[in-house]
This record gives sequence, structure tokens and C-alpha cells, in this order.
Amino acid sequence: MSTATAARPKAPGAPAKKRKLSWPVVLLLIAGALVLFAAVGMATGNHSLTSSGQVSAALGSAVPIGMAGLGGLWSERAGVVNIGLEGMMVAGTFCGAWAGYLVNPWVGLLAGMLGGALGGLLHAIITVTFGVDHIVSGVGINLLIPGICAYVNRIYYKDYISAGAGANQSPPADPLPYITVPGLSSGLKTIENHHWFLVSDVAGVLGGLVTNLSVVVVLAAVLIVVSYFLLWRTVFGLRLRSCGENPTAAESLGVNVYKYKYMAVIASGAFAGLGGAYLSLVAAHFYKDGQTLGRGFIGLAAMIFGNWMPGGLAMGAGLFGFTDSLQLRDPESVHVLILIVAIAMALLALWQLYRRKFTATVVSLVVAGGLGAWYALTDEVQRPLIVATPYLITLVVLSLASQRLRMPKADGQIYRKGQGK
Amino acid sequence: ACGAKSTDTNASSGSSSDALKVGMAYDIGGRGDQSFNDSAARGLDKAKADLGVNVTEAEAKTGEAEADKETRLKNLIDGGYKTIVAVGFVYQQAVDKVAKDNPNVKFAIIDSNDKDQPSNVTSLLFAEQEGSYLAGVAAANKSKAHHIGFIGGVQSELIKKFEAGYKAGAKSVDPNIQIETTYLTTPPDFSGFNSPDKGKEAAQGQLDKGADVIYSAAGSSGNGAIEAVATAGKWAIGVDSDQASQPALAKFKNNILTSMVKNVDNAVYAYIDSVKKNTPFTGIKLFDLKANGVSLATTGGKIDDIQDKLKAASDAITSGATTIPTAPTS
Amino acid sequence: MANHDINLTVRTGTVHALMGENGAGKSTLMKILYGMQRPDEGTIAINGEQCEFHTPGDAIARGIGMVHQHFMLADNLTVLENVVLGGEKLHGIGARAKAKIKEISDQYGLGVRPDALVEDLGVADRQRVEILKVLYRGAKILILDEPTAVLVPQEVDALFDNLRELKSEGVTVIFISHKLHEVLAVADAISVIRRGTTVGDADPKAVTARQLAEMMVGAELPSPENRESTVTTTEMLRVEDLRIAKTDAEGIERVVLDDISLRIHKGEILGIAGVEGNGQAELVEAIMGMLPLDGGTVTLDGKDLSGTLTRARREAGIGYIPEDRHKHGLLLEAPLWENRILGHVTEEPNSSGPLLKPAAAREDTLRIVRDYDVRTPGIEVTAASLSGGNQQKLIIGREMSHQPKLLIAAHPTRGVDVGAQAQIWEHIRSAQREGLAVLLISADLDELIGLSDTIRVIYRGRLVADADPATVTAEDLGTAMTGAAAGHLESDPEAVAEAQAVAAEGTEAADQHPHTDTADKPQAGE
Amino acid sequence: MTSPNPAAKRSFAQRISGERIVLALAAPVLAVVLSVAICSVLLATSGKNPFDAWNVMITYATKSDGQVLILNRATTYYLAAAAAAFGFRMNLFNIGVEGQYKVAALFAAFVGAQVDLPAFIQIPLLLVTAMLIGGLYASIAGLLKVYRGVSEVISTIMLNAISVSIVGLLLVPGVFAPKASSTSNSIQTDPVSDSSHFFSIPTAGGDLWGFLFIAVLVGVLFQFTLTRTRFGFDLRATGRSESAATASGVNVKKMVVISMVVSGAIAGLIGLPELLQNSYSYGQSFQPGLGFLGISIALLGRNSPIGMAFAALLFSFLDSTGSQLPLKGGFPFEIVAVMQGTIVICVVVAYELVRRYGLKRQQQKVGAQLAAQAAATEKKEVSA
Ligand SMILES: Nc1ncnc2c1ncn2[C@@H]1O[C@H](COP(=O)(O)OP(=O)(O)OP(=O)(O)O)[C@@H](O)[C@H]1O
Ligand SMILES: Nc1ncnc2c1ncn2[C@@H]1O[C@H](COP(=O)(O)OP(=O)(O)OP(=O)(O)O)[C@@H](O)[C@H]1O
Ligand SMILES: [Mg+2]
Ligand SMILES: [Mg+2]
Repeated sequence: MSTATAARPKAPGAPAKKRKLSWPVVLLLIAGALVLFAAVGMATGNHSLTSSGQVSAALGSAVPIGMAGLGGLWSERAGVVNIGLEGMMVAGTFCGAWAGYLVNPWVGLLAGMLGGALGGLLHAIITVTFGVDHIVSGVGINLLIPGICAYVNRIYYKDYISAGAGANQSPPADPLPYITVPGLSSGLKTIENHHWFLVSDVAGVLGGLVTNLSVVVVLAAVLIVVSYFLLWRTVFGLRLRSCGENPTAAESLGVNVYKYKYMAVIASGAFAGLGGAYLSLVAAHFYKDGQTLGRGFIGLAAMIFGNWMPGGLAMGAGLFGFTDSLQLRDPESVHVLILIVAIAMALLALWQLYRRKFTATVVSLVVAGGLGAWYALTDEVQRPLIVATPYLITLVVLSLASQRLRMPKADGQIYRKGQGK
Repeated sequence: ACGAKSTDTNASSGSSSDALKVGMAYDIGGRGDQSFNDSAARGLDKAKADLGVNVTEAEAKTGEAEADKETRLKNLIDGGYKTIVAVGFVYQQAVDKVAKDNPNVKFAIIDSNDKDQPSNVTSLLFAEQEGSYLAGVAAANKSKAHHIGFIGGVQSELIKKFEAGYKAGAKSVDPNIQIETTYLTTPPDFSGFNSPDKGKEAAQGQLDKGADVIYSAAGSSGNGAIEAVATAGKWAIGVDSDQASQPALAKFKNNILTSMVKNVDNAVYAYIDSVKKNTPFTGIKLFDLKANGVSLATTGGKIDDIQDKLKAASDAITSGATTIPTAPTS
Repeated sequence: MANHDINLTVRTGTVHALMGENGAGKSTLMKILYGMQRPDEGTIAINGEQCEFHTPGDAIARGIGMVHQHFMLADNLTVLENVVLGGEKLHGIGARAKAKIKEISDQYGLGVRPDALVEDLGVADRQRVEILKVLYRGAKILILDEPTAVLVPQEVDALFDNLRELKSEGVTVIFISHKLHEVLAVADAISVIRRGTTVGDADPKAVTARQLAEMMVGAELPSPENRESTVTTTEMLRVEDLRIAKTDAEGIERVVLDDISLRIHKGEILGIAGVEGNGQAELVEAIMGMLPLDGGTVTLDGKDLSGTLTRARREAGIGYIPEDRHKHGLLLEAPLWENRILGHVTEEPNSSGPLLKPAAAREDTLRIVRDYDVRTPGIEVTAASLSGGNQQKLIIGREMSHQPKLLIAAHPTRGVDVGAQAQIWEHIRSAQREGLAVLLISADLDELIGLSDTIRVIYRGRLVADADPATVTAEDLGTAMTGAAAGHLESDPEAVAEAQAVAAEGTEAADQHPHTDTADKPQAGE
Repeated sequence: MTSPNPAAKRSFAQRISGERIVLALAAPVLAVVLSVAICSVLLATSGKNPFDAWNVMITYATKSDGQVLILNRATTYYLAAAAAAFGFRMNLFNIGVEGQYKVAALFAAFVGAQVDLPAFIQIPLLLVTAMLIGGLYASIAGLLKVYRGVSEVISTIMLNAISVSIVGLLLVPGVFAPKASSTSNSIQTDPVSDSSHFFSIPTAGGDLWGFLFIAVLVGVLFQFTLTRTRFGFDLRATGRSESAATASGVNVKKMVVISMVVSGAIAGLIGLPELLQNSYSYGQSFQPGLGFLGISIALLGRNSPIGMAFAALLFSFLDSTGSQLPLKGGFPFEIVAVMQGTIVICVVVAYELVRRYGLKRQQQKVGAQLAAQAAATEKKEVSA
């Protein structure tokens, strides 16, 4: 192709001035959200949205989604789209439960990652070495791996019935430890139970972060931070990301693009596998056919939602985890959630009005009004709708925000060594 | 070969032996699902041992077509198995259809009934609400917080019966008792029977709200609920089979108060026995408390202290003094 | 085969120019030298020592650096990241590296800001980043593959100053270009490649531009042909107060085109000069209806097209030769006859009503192949298997087949060999004689001056200057393109005459190029 | 004018030359062989003789009832594949076929039960209802992509999940299902009226679904639309290069919405064979997963109407005969899923290798032919 297109700079005119979400802004937004939750909690008398139990459950539900998303992040940062995450998660559930039962759950976690990594390796071979379309390969993997796991489960665990295995279920493994910070946790709980405006809400949220956390939750959080550090602060990360932005350029500077793509996709599978192992070792203690329930896809959505960044991904996974656990723990609170979203939309409308975006203002206002009316006119949300909340919220958020998203430039493109233009 | 049907070659196999040939079609999971199907399998095993019947089994797979169920039933018939037990309401349409085409084959279907079903189909139904009523009585008696919980796997008609009975039972003991209700999924998503993680989370939510006895009618999702409840040191009530004696739950058996056992095995056995004796059940055969179709498990002796109360409630039901709703009221 | 029997010897501390027409195999050779492609046979020796390069890493380790014909930059990374990538061992990826970059930048006056996002840089800045990348690695042998193609003359001079300085420091430079006068200006030695093999060396002090050109194409160049103006007074295209502003992801509005008004009459070629990225592409897309307008009107032959879609505009008589034929002009994996339908699916002979007429389209494709000398064994082969020049001829044949009223030709001869170039110019000119209006965009100022009846200069989305091609030099146009001059340009008549004489000496003002030298092509190929 | 006909004829011969056919068949055949080998190894590790398993499957496929079953199932599979492929042909990844067919079949079942018109109106009415609902549901993803830039991959995944809730909301007693009796645990819509029953062809092996003809019709229309209409050309052009299509005047936004709707409309048909030929009502256990299966089949058949027909038959063969495995020899039926997975993966890899090889071959041929031509003309010039 011609140089011209490659070299066309951003349109001339105003100098580029990026408005990035800086830390103070993020903190301010979080504080604002807390105030909103506290106020609504006060007004409705429903404090479960900020209760410590809810927060720690949300963290737990977020782990498999977040790990799948982290897998997606690694892979897409290196330019390989991975919708095979779901299949790799299944590999993680199976291998995790298997080694968890035979040896111990710690080895199970490792085995889960290994299983996922094998799935990643397969994806890498198909997409990187053979140059097959990434989505096509992912579809194939999602078909193959669950099939293999179900097959092996059936023939392998036949002799383990007395240990609790079944035709499509493995025998149970031992649990992994949970962490509670001794004094802090109970102290915060006391404050939380007073239902003081804001104070108790903050205590609830903080309490959730120090009470009854699975070690894997902590591990997952660490992995997200470490991933950020690795990908954005090290040579390895720079090289890996360059493969997702412009692999030919990386190649021309002596970077072995295939190698980095392979490493990224294998790591991607390992993270998804860890998410799977969480399901079969922490959320449950055994493997079961169909245990992942599409979380690999949700993880991918969370990553896109988070703009291909670890922090954003964590937020996306947290949002899913929050709504998902909320609808299971406390279906009535979903009704309160409607009110909160309505108020948030109204605030958004104000912001848009301030930025003089009138059509957006009107749209936001209409949505806010509709939700508000729904809240006012009903006492509870119908259960099927409750189940759909996380998906609906994702759709709404993506349709509001997806134009701000920026994926790696060479994401999903097929790269062949020595054939760059 | 094109004209031949797959059954043409083994048409003679039906007459090879005099023993009654019983075919069993399981729902997803089949033998070894640690739950409902296993219970049916126990009945079949017993019939095999005690009645000397000849058996064969087949199971459904996830996401299969209606035609697969029909083919499965037909395959059983073609194999010479003229008495067929279909486990689970998912077989209703297939059974209706195949039964119509094979009037000389006897069918039993568990947990389902269709008002138009052919006369060679027998429905084996259970009075889940009665057993659940007793579970409710036990729960209300054991709850110190006057706050109990119910977790349903899938918000289907069947599970609503559990909920209705449980609530009625609990209220009969303590009219002001607070009862939490959570369904894990709603049809057509049946993953609520298969997701221990969901069960755990729902149970945790109810515990956090203060419930101290939780009844989960949620298939293997109940495993998660039982784990959460046991970890919190509260009482769990299991379902379908005696969960305190299940290997997978051995660790938590001290916190399993009881289980509302649905004696599918008894029903299966009774049905096969009736066919064997040439007095096959017809229409709807209800296995209620009186017929020992449902009962509370006593493993571990955790409800020994309230046996008298349970007995009284049970008597009231069997005598007809208490009638139990089959759908939750509110 | 891209290269065979290539022999090339470059002396240390010289600028060695490599010349050859498009597709001659220059880039391929350099990629082999740089380890990006593997030779089937043959050897490379550096300072008398045999080496074998498996990857660019091997070449870099031997002190070879390359600035590629097509920029090798990751847009979403910073300059710093782009520079240190692959060479992280040298100075790390942090403050030390940044200091080093500043140091090099200052030493050569490159003016590179390490923290800027490459996305936000202009072409010349990117080029400097590319050079910095090589210097950062301390390369002793520097390969520059057509570095001047996108630069204005002033920028070219600055680059040459840098090269001379490097040379004085003992760096060896291999410099690839089509542009004869550039090569003559900077090179110490010249090698010419034709059809993948070396055909000879030349001494820049002894050789004339014309001799060089003949070495490159391997034949005598055809002679020129006079032409008279065909401009009429009938207005064909009128663009009035065009304005486009894009809001980017951050919600910031960037004005891309502002206050653009122009008119093209029947039989007129209007040339647009400008450094790439100043809004030419957007102007074309705006007229084609591919970008929504924020203001202004587009009128073709008295018909207001402002609100219409691209298809309607094409049906109304706009022909389009896109600047990037692979991206906008062809379906590479579709057969030629389907490519003939592309863009004219609603028109005869390709369809009638909602139905396609494949037989008629095939037949007409055969005609185009014949009339436009598209070298292909058949019309069932995919477009990807044709050479770039033949692809371009197919596109031109296709666009001309629908008797356009207006032809938008963006870099119509980019990446096309000399022979095809001449044919393309001839097709455009003969259509012009029959009353076609042409909007010509080209980075090749000589092509612009040679073909156009009027020239307008675009700078930062505005038309800032205009000129009569007969009275302007490439240098003055270049000045206006950098924004340093505006209004009506009028060059010193002596300079104009001189430029024309130079051109004539090179090519005898070939038919190839109305006024200038033949081989002086803007940009290389595929 | 010189006669163009010889050239046209030659080109036609060229198009169907032996090499191309061999190349086109090489990939799937290789893939099937490879996956049979892999599955044989897997079966052998479970201690069973794999040849017995293949024997069971092939034997069943030679029987008339097996064949009817395979054809009936392939009908459904084919529709599912066509729905996915229509989007794929323009690079639109409609992962949402799954949700679209469920919602569409539910509405069709409801309408079929409420309305009782003569068959020649009733059946078209139900077809149109299903297609309309499927198309409408798919249009959400199309509109979101066009107006809000939401990737259709993500939005359709979300819409799949939401479709489950939609069915959950509607398929309850008193809404789309009749009030349940206290003994019935399965919930379904009322049966559709008798006039809604689609015709079938009685054969020795059972009833062959008349919907097969609808599937064939869909395939023919699919092929015709794509290769013989302007719309189809635009669609394929967009799939091959969106940028080139835009420049050529294709209104890509409109195409995205239209293709999404058409894809959804075809998806709407997926549930109908079952609904109108077999179960006559939509119940809570209405077969899920067909959408995802359709995607695999479409990939296997390279999104071409003919290829998908073979792929649908292959998958249907595996599923139908595979369910014989547990009964006749005690093989786990899970092997079928493994086999489908390996076939899809092997086939996509093989296609890519063959495609690349083919392209290179063609370039070399073109290069060689041109060189030969050039040499010939040079010689002529020399001799002249
Ligand atoms: N392996 C190969 N075998 C045969 N031909 C090849 C091979 N690789 C590239 N080519 C062709 O060889 C020709 C040489 O291309 P190259 O890019 O080296 O030309 P160039 O001299 O740099 O031209 P330009 O001036 O357009 O940059 C091209 O036509 C290319 O398609
Ligand atoms: N790998 C290859 N092996 C042999 N021939 C090839 C190969 N790749 C490309 N070709 C041939 O090389 C040519 C590639 O076209 P390309 O655009 O690079 O040609 P070019 O020399 O630049 O011609 P033009 O001057 O017309 O642009 C085609 O004729 C193609 O058939
Ligand atoms: Mg080149
Ligand atoms: Mg070329």
C-alpha cells in the first residue's frame, strides 16, 4: 500500500489534547457513586447494595469474568482476538478440578491455568502459525474443548462414583482458604450495621474488601495489577503491545512477533483457565459440564467495556459481578438499582446539557424518566428480567460509550512474517 | 440397504427371553447425576435384583432435539423393551407421541402429566408440597431467628410446589416467620439446577439477611447452598435424596438438618412391579406422603427432637385435615 | 522472481544511490539486506566478512539500519516507545532512553518530542522519528528506501543536510529514489536495477539525468507531444464553502476542511498540491459523498449533489481513481470481471433492474482488458494476481467506461511503471479533450505541473494559494505547501524556464510528462 | 467486434478446472479424515474398538429411518447455517442467531395457536411472523452497530442472554402459555392449529419433513441473491473489503442493518420445522444451541449454499448416528462433540492453507504466462 495512507496524520487543525480519566477524576466519580448509593439506601431503607456481604460476593463473581477478560486483554493487546476464552475456561474448570481432587486445590489452580494455556496454544497455532481468522478459530475451540472435557469426564470418572463423581461431574476437591482481616473486618461490620448515612456505606464497601475473601480473589487482583505493570512498564510489555499495534514495525526492529503473539495467547488461555479453575475450585468444588455459562464471552465484553485496559476491565468485571451476585443474593434490591440508574442517567443528562449536547441530553432524560416511572409504578422486578440485568446494563453502557473505545490497531488482523507492506 | 429400517434386523430380539424388559430413559446427567436420575436408577436396580427384570438405560444430552428423545424411546422399543420409564417432564411430548404409535408398549413418565396423554402412559407424580410442608415445619421449629430461606433452582411449576409447601409448613408453626425466597434461574434457562456457585451465592445472601435455616430445592446447585450454610454454621435442608449420606457432601453433613426425599426409586419400583404383576398403573399415580412418595430423611438424628411435631403435621396431611397449596400464594 | 543476479558493492562512508523503476526489486533487495526476507542464493559481506541475516535483529546487530518505504510506526505508541522498541538493551525504556533521544534529536536538529503520540505527528515528523530510530541504534550502514517521496522540496533539502553530516561521521548510506535530480544532488555513487537485476553503475558527476533514465527503463524514451488548452467555459463541478469538522474520541472537534470553494470546467484539469494529510483525502471523500458535510455544497453539472449518497454521485457521472487502489479501488480476491462491476453495479452493462448481468460484465471486462492494455491471462484471475500497474489500468478502464463528467484522480500513477504511466496520462488527456473535467491530486509536483490547467494549494484544510502551472516552479509550490506562502503564486520566470530546461534535458519533455522528466515519479508501488 | 464467446467459454472451463475442484475438496476431506483419526485414538484410549463405533454410525445411516432422521435434522441445521452465513458473507458476525430463533419460534407458536386460518394463509402467516420477529430482534444489533458503534459480536452475545429472559417473561401460564393444570410440570404454548401443520412425506423410514423444501428454497434464494443481484454484489463486496465497497457507493450502514435483519429473518425459520412438523408447540425445553451449531456449520461449509448443505448433512449425520452409540456398544456420545470440534478446526486450517496455496499458484501462473507473452513479443520484434 502507499505510504500516503500510512502516513496520514490526524486531521490538521486543533492540536491534540487528550482528555484522559485521571486518578482524581476516578476517585471523585467513585465518591459520587457512593453518595448516590448511600442516599438511595437511606431513602428506600434498603442497604444491601453497599453491604459488605454484597461487596465481597461481587468480588467473587467478578473473578472468573475478570480473569477471562484479562485473558482477552493479553491476547488482544498482542493483536489476536480470542473468543475461544469460553472453551479455555472450560479446560480450566476441568483440569483444575481434576488436579484439585487428585493432589490439592493449589495444584488444581496451576493445572487449571495449564489446561487453559493448552487451549491458548491451540488458538495460537491456528491463528498465528496457520493464519486462520481469529473468530473462526475461537468458534472451533469453543466447540472442541467442552466436547473433550465432557468426554474425558465420562470415561475417566467412572471409577470415582463413590468419591462423589458423576457422569458429568468430578469428585469434589478440598476448599481453598479464605482471608478475613481480624479486627478490621468486625469493626467495620459494627459501623455498617448502624446504617449511618454514607459512613456505614463506606464501612460496608471497605468491609467487603477485608472479609471472607478467597485467596483466588486476592490472586486475581494481584494478577490484574501485575499485568498492568508487565504490559505497560516493561520491555516485554512494550514488545507485546507493539505486536498488537503494528506487527510489521515490530518485526522491522528485530522483535520476534510470532514469539510474542504465542506468549500472549498462551498467557491469555492461562488466565481464562484460572477463571475456570476458580469456578471449579472456589465457587464450587467440582467440575460440571457447562459450568462456565458463557462467562468467557462476558469477560470479553468486560474487557471491551474497559477499553482494553486492566483498570477498565476490572471495573467492567466488577459491574458484572455486582449485578450478577446482587440478583442472586437479594433479588429485591434490583428494584432499587433501577432508581439508581435512573438518577445516574438524569445526572448524565445534566452533564450533557452543560456540554451543550442537546440530543444526548434529551435521550438521557427520556431514559431516566422511563426508568424512574418503572421504579415508581412497580414493587419488584420480574425475575427473568432480573437475570437479564447485567446484559442489559452492558448493552446500555456500550451504546453510550463505545465510540470512545480504542482497540489495538492491528487487533484481529492476520500477520505473516516478511509480508508486511 | 436404503429401504431397510434400522430395526429390521433385530426384530426377533424381543422374544429371546421371557423376563420383563424395562427400558429407562434418563434426563440430562443420567445415571450418576447424584440426584434425581440416580434416584430413579436405584429403583431400577432394585427391580432388577428383586423382580429379575431385564433392563437397559439411555440418557438425554444437553441441547438435544425433540427428535432425539423420540428416537431414544423408539430405540428402546425396537430393542424389545416394552415397558419404558421416562425420567423427567422433558419427555412428555416425546412420550405422548411414541406412545400413540406403540399402543402395546407401556410408558411411565416421572413428574409430568398431560391431560391428553394416551392411555398407555402413566404419570408418576409426587406430592412435593407435602414433603416440603414437613420441611417447613422442621425449619420453623429449628429457626432461632424466626427467619428462614427457600432456594429454588429454576422457577418452574414443579419447584413452585416446593416453595408453596415449605412456606405453608413454616407458617403453620410460626405465622410471623420471615421467609426469604430466591430462584436461581427462570425457564427456559435450566442451569439453576446445575450451578453450585449460584446456590452458594443465593444462600450467602439469605444468611446475610439473617436466615438460619435454608431449604434448597435446586438439584446440584443445592450443594453450593449447603456448603455456604454449613460454613456459616446454620441449618441446611436438602432435597430429592438424603443429602447427608452423599459422598460429595460428607463434609457438611453435620449441618444438614434433613432432606425432603422424593422417593423416585419407590415409584419406579412400584411401577415395574405393577407391570410385572400384570396390574399396571394407569393414568396418574400420585406418590404422596401417605404412599411414602415423599418423606423427611432422618440421617444424623437432627430432627429427632421434633419428631412429634412432624408426626402431628404429617398425620394432619394424610388425614386430609391440612390441605396444602401447590402454588405459592404471594 | 523479484531479484536475481544482483551484485552491489557499497563503499564505506559514501551515499550510494539505488535507482530503478517501480517493481524493479529495490525494496526486495533491501529487505534481504535487512534480514526481513531470505535470499534463495547469494551472499552478503560487510567489511569483507560474510554474514547471514535471518531476522532484522541480525542485521541491526551488524550495524545496519533501515528506514522503510512505508513507515514502520505504531500510531498508538509514543515516539519514545517506537524508538526504543527492539533496542531496549541500549538505554532501557525510561529516562535514560529519553535523554538519549533528546541528545540525538538535538545533534541532528530533528526536533523530535519523545512523549508525543505518533498518531499526532505529521509525515515529515514521522520520517524524522524513523531516522532517529536508526541513529538510536548506532547504525553504521543506513538504508533509506524512498525517503523523499512524501516530502516537500524544503524538507528534502533538510534531509540531505542530515545525510551529508552522517556521511562525514563515517556512516554509509544506501539511498533509494526514483527522482533523478535528487540522486544527482546527494549521491556519491549510483547503481541501477532493472527487472530484479543490476544493470550497471554510474558516476553522478559524469552521468546525465537522461542517461540514467534510459538505464532504468532500458529503452529510448518516447518523445513529447504538444498540447493545447482544452478548457471550456462550461462549469462542471462547483464546490462552495465546504466545511468538515470531525469530533474525535475525546470529544474535541477538529476542522478538517474549511471554506473550500472551487470550480472545474469541462475540459479542465484542476490540480491540488499539498503535503499529504492536509485535507486532500477528505476533500476527495467529501466530493464523493463518503464523508458527511458540515457545511457547503457540491454541484455537478448544475445538479446539487450535497445531500446525496456516494452511489448517486457516481451515477450522476463522477469517476473515481482512488489514491489507494488496494483499499478503495479493488476487491483483491475477486476476479477481474467482478472488479469491473465494482462502483458501477447499478449501471449498464453490469445490471438491469435489481439483477446482475454477469455475462455482459464479463464481455465488457474483456473489452477493457484489450483497450487499456491490462496484461492478464484472463478475466477470471483475481485482481491480487495482477501487477500494480495493470490493476491501475483496469481501474482507469472501468471508470472511463461510464463516460464520467468529472474524474477524481488521486495519485493516478502512483506505484505504476513508466510505460503504464504514459498510457494513463494519455487516457486522462484524451478524455479531457472530449470535455472531461478532472480533479487531480498528486504528491508529484512535476506530474501536477505537467498535467494541470490550474493548480490550487491545500494547507491545513484550506485552499491557501493558487498558481498557473506555466508560471510556477516546484520549489515555489513547495513553499506554499508548507504554509509559508499564500495567494497567487508567480515564480521568477527565469527559474521556471530553467526548471523546464532541466526537465527537457532529462527526458526531452517526454510524452510521459508534459514538461518534466520521466522517471521522476512520486511514489513507489505495491 | 470480435466474438467474445470463445473467450467466455474458455474462462468458464478455467473456472471449473480440475485443479480448482481438487483444491476445494482437499480441505474438507483431509479434515474429516484427520478428525476420524483423532477420535479413533480417543475411543481406543477408553478401551473400546473405534471401528465398532464407526460401524454403528455408518450402519444406522444406511437404514431408512436413520436417513429420514438425518435429513430432517439437516433441514434445521441448514437453516441455522444459512442464517449465520448471510451475515458472515459481509463480515458481520451474527453470533445472535441463537437468541433470534428462540424468540421468533416462540412468537410463531403463539400466533399459530391463536389464529386458525386456512393452511395456505396460516402457514405463510407463521413463516412471516417468525421471520419478522427474528429480523426485528437482529435489527437491534444492526442498529447499535451502525449508530452507536457497538461491535455486533458483543451485542449479539448480550442479546442471546437477554432472549432467554424474554422467553422466560412470555412463556408463562397466562401469557403465552395456557394456565397450567396442577399436575402438569412442563409449560408450553397451546398447540398450533391443525392448519399450521406443515406437510410431510411419509416414507418407509418415517415422515420426511416438507420443510426440507423450504431449506432448499432458502439455499437457492441465498445463492441467487448473492450471485445474481445487485444487492448480493454489494453484500459480497462489503464482505471482501468494506473500504472498497464504501468507495464504490455501497451504503455500508444500510447494508449492515439489512444483512443483520435478513440474517435474523432466516434465523427465525430455524425453529419452525420442529414447531410445525413435530412438536406443534413451543415448550420450555425447546431445543437450545442451534444458533451456535449453525455458526459451526456455516464455517465448515465456507458460507456457500452448497458447502453448507454438505456440512449440515455431515453434522446431522454425526448427531443422529452418534445418539445410537450409547445404546449399541456403550460408547459415550460425547465423542460426537469432539468429532465436530476437530472437524471444524481441521477444516478451517485446511481451507486457509489451500486458499493461500491457490492464490500463490495463481500469481505464479499469471506471472509465468505474462513472461511467456512478453518473451514472444520480444522475439517478434527482434525478427521483425
Ligand atoms: N518472492 C517473490 N517472487 C517473485 N516476485 C516477487 C517476490 N516478492 C516480491 N516480488 C515482486 O517483485 C517485485 C519487486 O518489488 P520491490 O518492492 O522490491 O520493488 P521496488 O523496486 O522497491 O519498487 P518501488 O519503486 O515500487 O518501491 C514486485 O513486483 C513484487 O511483487
Ligand atoms: N510469489 C510470487 N511468485 C511469482 N510471481 C509473483 C509472486 N508474487 C507476485 N508475483 C507476480 O508479480 C507481480 C506482482 O505485481 P507488482 O504490483 O508487485 O508488480 P510490479 O512489478 O510492481 O508491476 P507494476 O509496475 O505494474 O506495478 C504479478 O505479476 C504477480 O503475478
Ligand atoms: Mg520499493
Ligand atoms: Mg508495483
